[in-house]
Amino acid sequence: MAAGLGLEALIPFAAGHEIMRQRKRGLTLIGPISDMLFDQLIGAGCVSGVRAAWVGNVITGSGYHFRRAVESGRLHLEDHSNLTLAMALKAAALGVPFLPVRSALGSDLFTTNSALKPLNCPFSGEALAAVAAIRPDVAIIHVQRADEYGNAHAWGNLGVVRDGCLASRQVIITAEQIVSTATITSDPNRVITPGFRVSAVVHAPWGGHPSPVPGHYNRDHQAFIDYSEESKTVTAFARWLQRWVNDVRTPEDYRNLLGRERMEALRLKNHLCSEPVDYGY
Amino acid sequence: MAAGLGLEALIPFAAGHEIMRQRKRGLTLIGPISDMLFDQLIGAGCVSGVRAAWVGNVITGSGYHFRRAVESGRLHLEDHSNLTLAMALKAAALGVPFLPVRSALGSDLFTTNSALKPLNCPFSGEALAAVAAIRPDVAIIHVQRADEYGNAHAWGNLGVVRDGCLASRQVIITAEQIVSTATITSDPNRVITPGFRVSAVVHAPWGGHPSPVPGHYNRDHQAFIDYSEESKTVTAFARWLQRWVNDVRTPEDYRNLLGRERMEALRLKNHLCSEPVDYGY
Amino acid sequence: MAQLKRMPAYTPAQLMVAAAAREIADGEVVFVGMRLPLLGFLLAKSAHAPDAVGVYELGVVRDDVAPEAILTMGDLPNLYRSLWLADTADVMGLLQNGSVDVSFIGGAQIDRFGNLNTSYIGGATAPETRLPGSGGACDLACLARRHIIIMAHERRRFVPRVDYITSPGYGNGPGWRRAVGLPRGGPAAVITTLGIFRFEQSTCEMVLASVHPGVTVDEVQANTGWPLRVSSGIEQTPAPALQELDAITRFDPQGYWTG
Amino acid sequence: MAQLKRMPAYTPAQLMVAAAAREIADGEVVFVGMRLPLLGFLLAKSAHAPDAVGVYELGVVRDDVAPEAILTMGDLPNLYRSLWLADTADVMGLLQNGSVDVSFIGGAQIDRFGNLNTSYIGGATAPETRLPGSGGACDLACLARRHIIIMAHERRRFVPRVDYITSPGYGNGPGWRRAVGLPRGGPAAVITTLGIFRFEQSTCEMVLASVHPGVTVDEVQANTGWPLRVSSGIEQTPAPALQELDAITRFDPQGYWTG
Repeated sequence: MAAGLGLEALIPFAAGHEIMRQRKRGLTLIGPISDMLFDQLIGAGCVSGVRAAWVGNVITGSGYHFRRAVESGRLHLEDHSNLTLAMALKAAALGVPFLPVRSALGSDLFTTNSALKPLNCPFSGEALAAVAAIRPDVAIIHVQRADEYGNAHAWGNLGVVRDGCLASRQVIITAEQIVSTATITSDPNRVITPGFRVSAVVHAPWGGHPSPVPGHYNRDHQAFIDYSEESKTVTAFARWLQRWVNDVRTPEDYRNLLGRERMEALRLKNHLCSEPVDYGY
Repeated sequence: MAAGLGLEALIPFAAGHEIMRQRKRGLTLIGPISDMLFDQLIGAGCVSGVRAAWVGNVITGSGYHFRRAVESGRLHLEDHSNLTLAMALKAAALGVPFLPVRSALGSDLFTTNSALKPLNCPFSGEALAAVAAIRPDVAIIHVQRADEYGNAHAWGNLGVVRDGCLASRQVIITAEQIVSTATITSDPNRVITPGFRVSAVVHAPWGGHPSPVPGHYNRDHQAFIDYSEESKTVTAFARWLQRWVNDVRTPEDYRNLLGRERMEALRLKNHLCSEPVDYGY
Repeated sequence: MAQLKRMPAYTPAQLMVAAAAREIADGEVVFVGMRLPLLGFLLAKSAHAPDAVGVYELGVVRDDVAPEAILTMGDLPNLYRSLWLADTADVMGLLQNGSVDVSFIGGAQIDRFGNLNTSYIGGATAPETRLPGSGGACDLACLARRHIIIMAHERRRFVPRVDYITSPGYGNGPGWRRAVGLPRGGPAAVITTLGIFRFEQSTCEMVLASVHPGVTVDEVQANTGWPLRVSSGIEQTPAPALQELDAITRFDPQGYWTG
Repeated sequence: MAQLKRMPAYTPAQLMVAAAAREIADGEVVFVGMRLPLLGFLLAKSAHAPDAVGVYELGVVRDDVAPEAILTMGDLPNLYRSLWLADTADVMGLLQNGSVDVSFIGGAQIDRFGNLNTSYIGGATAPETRLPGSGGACDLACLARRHIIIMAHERRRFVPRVDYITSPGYGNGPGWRRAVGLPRGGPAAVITTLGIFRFEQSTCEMVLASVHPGVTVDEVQANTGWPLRVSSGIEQTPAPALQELDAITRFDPQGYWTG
């Protein structure tokens, strides 16, 4: 399962929390920098493996559940860099079994990542690394707007979202807004992945919170800072899990928990509207 | 020199004609499907080599100068498919010396393209083809709008424009419109390549004619049909070259030659404005 | 181009477009080529395959017919309200990763195993004729789940062995595609100006499955440069229905491709 | 974190940010990391390097300072009126194809050849401590034309040999980078809480080039796990100017990173 493909933005927290509520088990998480979503999924017991470049909490550092799980040997880990993970997904998106890179050479990533192998260029003979393709069973992405058929727009820093979707067998989309197909087809360059490869679309306003969602809300730094405390011990995390996941039954519950004031504080104050373009004929 | 990277759209004809006027010699042309621009450059004597998937006139077929040049052995040719050429440019864009593909296997492209070599996957052992990176000295692209610093928007079918720009040492942009930086930064997802890698920007209205330029004008089919006749013989081509290239001294000359009526006929009649998005905070 | 002898209210190209359209099943992802295949896709969309999705090498995905007749896939009406405008690498990725069910390609020279040459007549070293080259054809022949070939049926085009393999068919027979490393696919049919061929699984050779109205098997043999193999259940290719002809005329109003 | 003894109107982190900023020349393309490097880039932009261009691994390119203080590169003000919003693969391509002049990375453990560990303390098999991992750090250390390391100076962090190389420095010395296939680059400086190191070309070892105000060489040695090498021309790191401190306060108003 690939998630957090937008790097810091558009992380599908609502979908992740639903996975935790449903007590899914044995997942392998795939993503470059998951911010705290991966740590939460590990804490909730859903995870048996991680293929990632970085797992933690971007502005506070450690992901405590991740640390504990690795240190106790409970997690199968594949250590990537952002580049090798991006290329592993791009390989699957392109339909090839590997891609060559010039990164990671001389590093110990080779010792803790069996998806990396030394390789010589067939033309120049120079040393390279081969990164094996990663083909996730499913990619879960959060976007700003989608139609009911899975045609979706996303904007902002796109991280590895596009390649991650093309790489995955199935794509699940959560969207801030469900819009008409006409809205999507008014700007086909902004479509994030071909809709015919999308399996499910879920209307999930605030579904990316606390990560930033361009056009909708800013990053909720306090949530990341709070989580750092709330995940330091197993006990504290149990309380967090009860409050923010298990007791949340509907998207409305979540928004009520957040509260109007906090949501207002996160909303955009300075708007910047894209200059339109003409797709006429 | 890479050009025609948008495949059928946004072909930099005005820039190509300027190259012909300046009697540049010994160019190697790089591009998947050049439509008739490559044939014109060959006819004008500018070209000593072609690395391409297809050279001709999309709706009429043959590129007569290309045919003659190859048949008389005057042209160094590297035979690609669209996929292998796209991957050769992507390799350079990504900064790796080659990319693996599953295409071309069993084909004779291997016999007329030394940038293709057999390769086995270092993980599975399966047979693949390696495509060597192509790093053009310069990519010339035509876009809809750019600021004076080379920050540019393009939309429509983008072909291999993005990878072609990242792959090239220098990027030259011709643009239908020169706009303010504020217009470009109102929609950074639509930027075609980072401006800091752009060497020159030229204001060239109708600079893509007769290829289609989304937002500005439709494809001028008649020009392609006419050129098919006008390039059948060396004599006919000399007349074409004089009329459409050498006698054209300014962009205004070209537009006068086209004529108001023809330009009106090509303009968009049915407009479709993209739904704006908000990049605020 | 060989001409139909008798007939009628339709052109050979219209018949071929109708035959091409029938190769597309509803819901399939189709990599749409230029010329007749483009029209075949549009016809299928407007008839029995409303949910087929078209992928174009330029970087276009669309699942409906363009709002105006188009001459080539890059015409702006083909971008209008499309479902995705992307890079060629993205759509080539879809093709290479197995997301494309069927594609169509043309050819100048073909052999009985469905190998196609659109590069060099007379060999690459001292070519008699240089053709435009592969474009995306080699990729479609290598990577689609199946591909359909559409071409004029002439003896100089239907040769025992192509001078140059631009787009691989079944190579030299059974097992060849797997041996050279191709991940899937192969030609499923050849639609010519005279008939339709399918490929026999055990030999990978093309077998005449139907002849177009007014065409005889002898005539097909006369235009084929190897001993023709004919299906025991050979049929006549259905003539295009009036409705189909109407649609084709709508998509190609000036008869540029089908006139 | 080791504390500055005397002083003053600035924090160690502010001094390090100012030192980081000085490593950026005007017009350079900078791959901007998190935390102090982000502030260093913003400071350089607003001072001596107005034409530096920032590339962020999220897929952002911008050449001016965000309109509002940001805590992390993904904050929406950092996207606002940026010059390019693209994919991570695109900016990693810029890095890998040699378009990036300088990058900054942090580390938990370093050795005298500038190799960094941000993955496993105590080795990967039975780690004592698991750290977050590479992120983009390994890529920046491998592929930028040069990189600058910023980290806290403690004896447990400055070790003879790192337990795991997350981000390669000069390996085991001269020629190593070329031998393993790295195309360019290597660490140019290490900015710590106590001083600044540069790398000697002939040995690839780090040499103490300056000590921060109030710090002695002995103190640096006491916090370094190998016999310290000291430049013959050792200097004192310039304290941040008032103007620099003002700018840093503007970029980090709550002192989240530099308080």
